[in-house]
This record gives sequence, structure tokens and C-alpha cells, in this order.
Amino acid sequence: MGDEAAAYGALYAGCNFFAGYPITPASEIAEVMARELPRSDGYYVQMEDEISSISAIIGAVWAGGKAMTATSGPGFSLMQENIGYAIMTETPCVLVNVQRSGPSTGQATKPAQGDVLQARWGTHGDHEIIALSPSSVQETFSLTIEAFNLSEKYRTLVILLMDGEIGHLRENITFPPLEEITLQERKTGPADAPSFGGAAVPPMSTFGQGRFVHVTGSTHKENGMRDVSTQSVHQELVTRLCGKIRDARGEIWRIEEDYMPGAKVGVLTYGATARPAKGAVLEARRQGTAVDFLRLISIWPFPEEAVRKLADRVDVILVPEMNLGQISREVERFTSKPVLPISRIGGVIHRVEEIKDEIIANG
Amino acid sequence: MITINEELCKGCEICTDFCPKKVLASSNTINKKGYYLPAATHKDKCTGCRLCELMCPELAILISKE
Amino acid sequence: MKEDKIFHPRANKYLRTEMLPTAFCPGCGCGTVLNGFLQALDELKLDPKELVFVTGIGCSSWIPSPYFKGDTLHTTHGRPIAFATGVKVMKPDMKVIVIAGDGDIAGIGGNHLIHAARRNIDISVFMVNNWNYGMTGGQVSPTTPFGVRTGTTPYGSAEHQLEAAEVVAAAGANYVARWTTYHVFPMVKAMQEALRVKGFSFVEIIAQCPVSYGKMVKMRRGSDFLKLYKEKSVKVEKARQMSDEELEGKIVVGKLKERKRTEFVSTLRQINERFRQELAN
Amino acid sequence: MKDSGRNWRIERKMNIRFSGFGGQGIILSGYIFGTAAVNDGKSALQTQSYGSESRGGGCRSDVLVSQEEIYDLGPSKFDVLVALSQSAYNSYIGSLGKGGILLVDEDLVDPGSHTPPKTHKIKATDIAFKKFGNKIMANMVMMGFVNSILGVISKESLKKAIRDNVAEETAESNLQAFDEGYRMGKEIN
Repeated sequence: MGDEAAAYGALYAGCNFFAGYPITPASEIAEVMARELPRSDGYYVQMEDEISSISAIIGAVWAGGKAMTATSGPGFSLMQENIGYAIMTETPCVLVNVQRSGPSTGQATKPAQGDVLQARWGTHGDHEIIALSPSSVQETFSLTIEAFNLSEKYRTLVILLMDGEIGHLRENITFPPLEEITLQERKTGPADAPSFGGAAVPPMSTFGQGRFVHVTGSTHKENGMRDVSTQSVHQELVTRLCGKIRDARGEIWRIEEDYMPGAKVGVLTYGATARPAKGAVLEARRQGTAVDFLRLISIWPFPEEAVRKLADRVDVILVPEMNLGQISREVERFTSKPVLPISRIGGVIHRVEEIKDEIIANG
Repeated sequence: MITINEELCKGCEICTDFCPKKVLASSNTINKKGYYLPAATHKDKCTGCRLCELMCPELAILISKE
Repeated sequence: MKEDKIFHPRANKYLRTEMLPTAFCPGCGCGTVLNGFLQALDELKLDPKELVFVTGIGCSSWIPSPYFKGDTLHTTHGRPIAFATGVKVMKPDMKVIVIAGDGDIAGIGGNHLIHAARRNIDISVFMVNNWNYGMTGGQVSPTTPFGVRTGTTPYGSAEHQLEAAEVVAAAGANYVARWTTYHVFPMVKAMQEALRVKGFSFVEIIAQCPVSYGKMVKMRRGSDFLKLYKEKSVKVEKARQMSDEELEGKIVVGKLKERKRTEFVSTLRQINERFRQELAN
Repeated sequence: MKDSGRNWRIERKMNIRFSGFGGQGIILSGYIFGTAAVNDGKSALQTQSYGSESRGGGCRSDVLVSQEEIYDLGPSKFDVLVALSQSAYNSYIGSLGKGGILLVDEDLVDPGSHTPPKTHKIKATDIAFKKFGNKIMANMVMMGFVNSILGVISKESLKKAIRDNVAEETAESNLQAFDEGYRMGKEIN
């Protein structure tokens, strides 16, 4: 199951603290963590809500832990404020959102991809975010480890943007030997190194080292002390926080591309939808239509270079997604060619056949 | 001995209002921030109870042995 | 940077003195809580390196942040206890201290307070209760007395005061006390008891806000409030003999609860220990 | 409006920054000045520091008064800086434009070696305390002083704005404090 793969990915990544609150379709992640964490002397705490869950993991990270929480749409909405806190305080941690149908309680048990833009812009203020979206159970495992690694490398919260389809999907998975897994170490520095400046990604001092670390979500100076009135302090801080992700986007982008000569139509997709989309592309090719395939693995930062490249190749881009056109809107920012969303909502995932028909109709 | 930190005092007068022996009283001395400082006008009556020291919201009073 | 010698010796030991004087209004009770807490730490001879301060949003959250030395996590509004839970689980040997206001702890973060008390996690929470949202200019809070006119209750508050300490006692904390900034000596003692207790400890400190709240009730001097606290306070032992009607408008002070329930983080550690032993066998 | 206009003829608009520490009535001063300007038929705009900022040492209340519509909501330089505390002076002296006018409470602010040429000093807090029994009225003394020197707004409009914005029982003494400051300003001119 995708949920279980996310939990095992976290455990392989060295996660030793998980705080969460039950919610369909993410509860299985919490259950696996609760069961398995004692094995590696980690701790599971079931909090009173999702706000406190993300709060607790941020606290645990400053106390030296590696931490994760997992939720779905309603809980993701509740967590938005502290996503901003994690970004502002440069707290490396992982948030799994197993997307379900909304708005509000929506279809609680049904999958969707309706939170892709909330993941990007849900918290207030200027910020950059990293979000990864797996298309298989195996990839859920590896991307969870990736999410931890990116969070440590760039000292920020990373979202694993799953969907209920993958979360509740059972399929084969192979766990690699532990020694084959590369983990990003937390960047530490000497006692006098500023924890909040001096480098694009500053070294991190944590609690209990006798360094009197001062962490605040308010605008702060390089030493962490609050300064909310100096314009330049805010500008430098927020510009650096955005810049450290934006400038590294080439390293963060993850895509799968499968192009063929003469393609007039391209399919751009992500997450669970990529499965039927890939099937449709292969089937359309078998039936004689040249078609390009681009899968976004990192949704944010948006792989704009790959999208431009696809747009240069084809005349039309089809975007199958389980929402009313969230990523297709983003694709439009990078091309003047037609971008046609193939939307499915209501908890049903696209079928290969219907995407294939669209490909052939446009090819 | 009563030490009053003139820079920290904000002239709230809690110390002068609550000193059980009325050792402290408001003065006409104004500090750089425009606050009227307290003064130990009856030092001899001080019992060293430290009530003023602990009540002071600004850590501006210290009672110490001579 | 100020000369070291102008400060208390204990201020030099526990405070980031370069941040003084405080940003508090003249006569603000937050300063007295800061002063008392400094005294409490000093008498217990705690090493600042063993302290983690967690705070939220509001004037009283500024008591530890930035003034106290110690690792400090200044969090979002209402959430310090939730953040502190994560800190304590990962750093059980450090003293995790939350100092925040009534709006933070009893209002927006009320649920975290109840559940942390229920878990009986070893965190010391000092709730500075000034009966209003002071930082935002004086609006009604969960602890504003009935009938008081504030910025958002222009015709008088229609709500009753939350008795936060009693709620925490009922929720399962190992130590609960309430004092006021008038009662500085017992307040310091209660702070020390709270810091010593293993388990969730809670001290509610009624503290004056002579500016934001004071302007609403026309009590503009800190001393006006301290006199009121002196008049209205009833020791808990005496309060137990009094009727609800007699206690209306009174401030019940003293140690409200002390018990010895198992603490949360040590239980978690025992579970992991047991797991390891079973795995070995 | 017989009283307004001395500097006004030179400057069609004037940016004034009142500053001090919280509790000195800084924000009220700006509010009263702005209200009075509107009553004079001018355009006025007032902004202020909020929250803890307004209670610390760097409380400010800015008033922009103009004959025309105001487009610049946050000017970088002020024509006039009124400072009632040293920390406010230190924070805001940089915002006083070249050739600008500085007005300070001389017991509380020492402009030091960088005193601008057009500086006027008054013992506003001391006068408020000794003559009117309450140092909180320093802002009234200062407003009177400021207006007699600047002459941007009519005295009548200012006094009306004061009457409308202070507690009824203290209105008279506030106005007397204003008049005292005004008189002292006239002595300088």
C-alpha cells in the first residue's frame, strides 16, 4: 500500500518522530509509524489535531529529531499556518498529504488531486515550496526518502503530495538494502555560525547544544533574534528563503520524459493519473499516433524547463488530472500553444481508453 | 543597600506604592525616557524584605547587604 | 551593549541583557513574571543550557523571547504547548518551559492545554493571565470578567471567565497553582514547585495590563490592579468552604492540585525499552 | 483660518512625524493634527506604529497635510520631526529631510553634535507636570509649540480637534497646556 510505503520510506530515511491525527486516506501511515518507530527507538505521538501534529514535528526537529506528519485535505488546510512557520524558521521536516476529494469533507474516502495549488500557495506570504508526487507504491517509498533528503539539504519543509489512489493502492514493492540508501546529513556548523543567514542554506544548531538557539517565525536577523521593523532585514531574509529553492530548482526538478520523433501531441501528467496516462500514450503509439509523455515527479518547484521543451516539440498539450485544471493552468504560463485539461473529479480515476481517445483526436 | 537602575526604570510606581515601610517615594528626577524615578527617601527604615526588588517589572531595583 | 554591572547578578546569568530594557509597557505584569521567574531559576540553580523556552504570540510570550537565555522556540499563536510536546519527547532531559498568555494558552490553544495536561507530559506551563488580548489593543479574551467593556465587547462581555487552572487540574495535570503578580513570593515558590514536578505543571499568574485592559476599565496604573488582586484573592483552602455565589468575582489563589500520575515521555521510553527487550529475546 | 499659512505659502504640503515612546500620546497627536487639517479643508493622511512597536521606544504617528490629493502614502523624508524620547530621536532622525525642522523635549532628547540647523527645544514634559500636574499632557504642550512654529493648521481647528478627542473632564486643562506650548512657540518666533 502506498501509505505503508511512505511510512517505510520515512523509517529508512531515519525518521525518529512522527506526530499525527487520524484521517482517511492517510491513517495507515500513522499506524505503521506507531507500530514500527519503537524498533529504531523513535516516537509516535497522536496529537489532538493536525495543527498540533505539525507543531510537534517542528518542535521535535529543533530538539534534534528527524520528523514527519501525514494527513489529507482537511488536515492539510489546518496545517497551512505552520507550513509557513517551518519555511520561515528553516525547519527540515516532511509532510505527507494523501489528497482526497474536496472541498470541505467532500468525498472523504475518494482520491483526488485537488490540493496541488494549495500545496504551492496555501500558507500566507511570499515563499517557495518543494512538493513531490509519486505515481507508484515503489516510488512512494523512494520519494519519501528523497523528501527527507531535500528537506535537510535546503533546510525546509517538503511536501510529499500523494493522492488517495496511490495511498490505498496495493502493488509490489522491493525494499532496497539499507546500505544502498544515501541519506543527506543535516548541515551543522560551529557554535558561532549564524543559524539563520550567512549562507543560502545556513548550518543548523539544535536545542541542547548549549548554543541558546533562538527560533522565531517573526522576521529575524541572522542570529535568529526578532527584528520586525527593519525593512532590509525582512527583504534579505525572505529573498534568501525564496532564492535558496528557486536558485536550486535545476537540482530539485524531477521528471520522467518519453519523447518520440514527429509527435504533435504531448501528455503532461503526475501522480496516480500518470498511470492511465502512460498506458494511453503507449496504446496510442501502438495505434500509430506519435505522442510525447512528460510526468512531473516534482510538482514544485514547477519543472518549467521541461514543460517549455515539451511545448516546443508539440502542437497541443493534454493534461489529465483529478481536478478541474490546476496544473494545466500552470502549464499555460510557459506556452502559448493550446493546453487541454482532461479533468476527472468525483473520486474516479481516468481510464486508459478515454485518455487514448483524446490523444488520437488531437494527434 | 538599594540600587535603582535609572535606565531600566519606567516610573510605574509599584515599588513606591507597595513598599511596606514607605522607604521608597516618587522623586522629581526624570530619566532619559521621561519617567519619574523613585528615590529611597527613608533608607534607614528598609528591612531588606525585597518586595520592591521582586515586584519591579523592569528588574530596576536591587536590594543588597551593605 | 550595556555594562554587565548595572544588572542583577542573576539577570546576567539568565537573561540576554543586551535586549533590556524590556519592551513591556510601564507597570506591565509581564515584567513582574519575568522578574519572579528569574528568581525561581536562580534559587533552583538551574543551568540555562538545560532550559528550552517555548512561547506563542502575545505580550507574555515576550517574557522568554527574547529575554531569557536558553534555547528558545517562539511559535505560532496558540501552539506553544504542541511544539513543546515534540521538543520534550526528543529532549526529555531538558526543562521545557512554556510562558504565554491567556489568549494563547486558554483561547486559541485551549485544546492543546487540555490534552497536554491529560497526557501529563513533563512540561511547565506558566499562563500569564491579563484578562484580555493586550497586544492587539484590548479585546475580550476567554478570561475577561463578565460584563467588562472591551474593544470587541463595547456593550459589556456576555461571556463568563474561563477558570483555566481548574480546567487543567480536571484534565489530569500533576501540579496546578494560581497566584497573582501581587503575591510575588508565593508565585516564585509555585514556579519552583512546578519546575520540580515530574509531569504536567501549570501555574496561572493573574497579571496586570494597565495599558490595553487598563484603558477599558479605567485602571491605568499597575498598582490599581495589584490592589484589586490583594482585595479579591481568596486562598484555596478558604475557598473550599465558600459557596459559588460567595466566590463570584474572587480570585482563588494557592496550590489547586498535586498528584503523582505517570508521566507521558517516560512511559514512551519504557515502551521502547520493553520493545527492545522483547526483540532481543 | 487667519492663523495658518506662514510656512504654508512656501510648502504646499508638509509631512510631519511625531515620535516618542508608547504612552506619551504620540499617536493621538498625529490623529489630532490630521483631523484639524481636514477641518481646515485640507487633505490629510495619518499612519502610525501598531502593537508592541507603538509601546516601545520607537512609537511614531505620521501626518501628511496637503492642499491637494495625497499620492505618496509613505514618504521617505519628513519636513518636520517631533521627538519626545531619545530612542525615538535616534530611530527617526534619519527620516528628517534636508533643511527639515526638528522639535524636541529638551529634557528627554539630546540631539548631540548632529543637531539640525532648524531645531527648537521645549521642556514639554516638565511644563506639563509642573504647571498642569500631569506629564501625560506633554503632548498637548508640544502640539501647541509645534503649531505656533509651523503654522500649518489653524489654531481653532486644532483646539476643536483636541476637545473632540480627549476625555471631557480633562478638556480644559489639555487646552490650557496647548495654549502654553503655543505661547512659548510664539516667544521663539
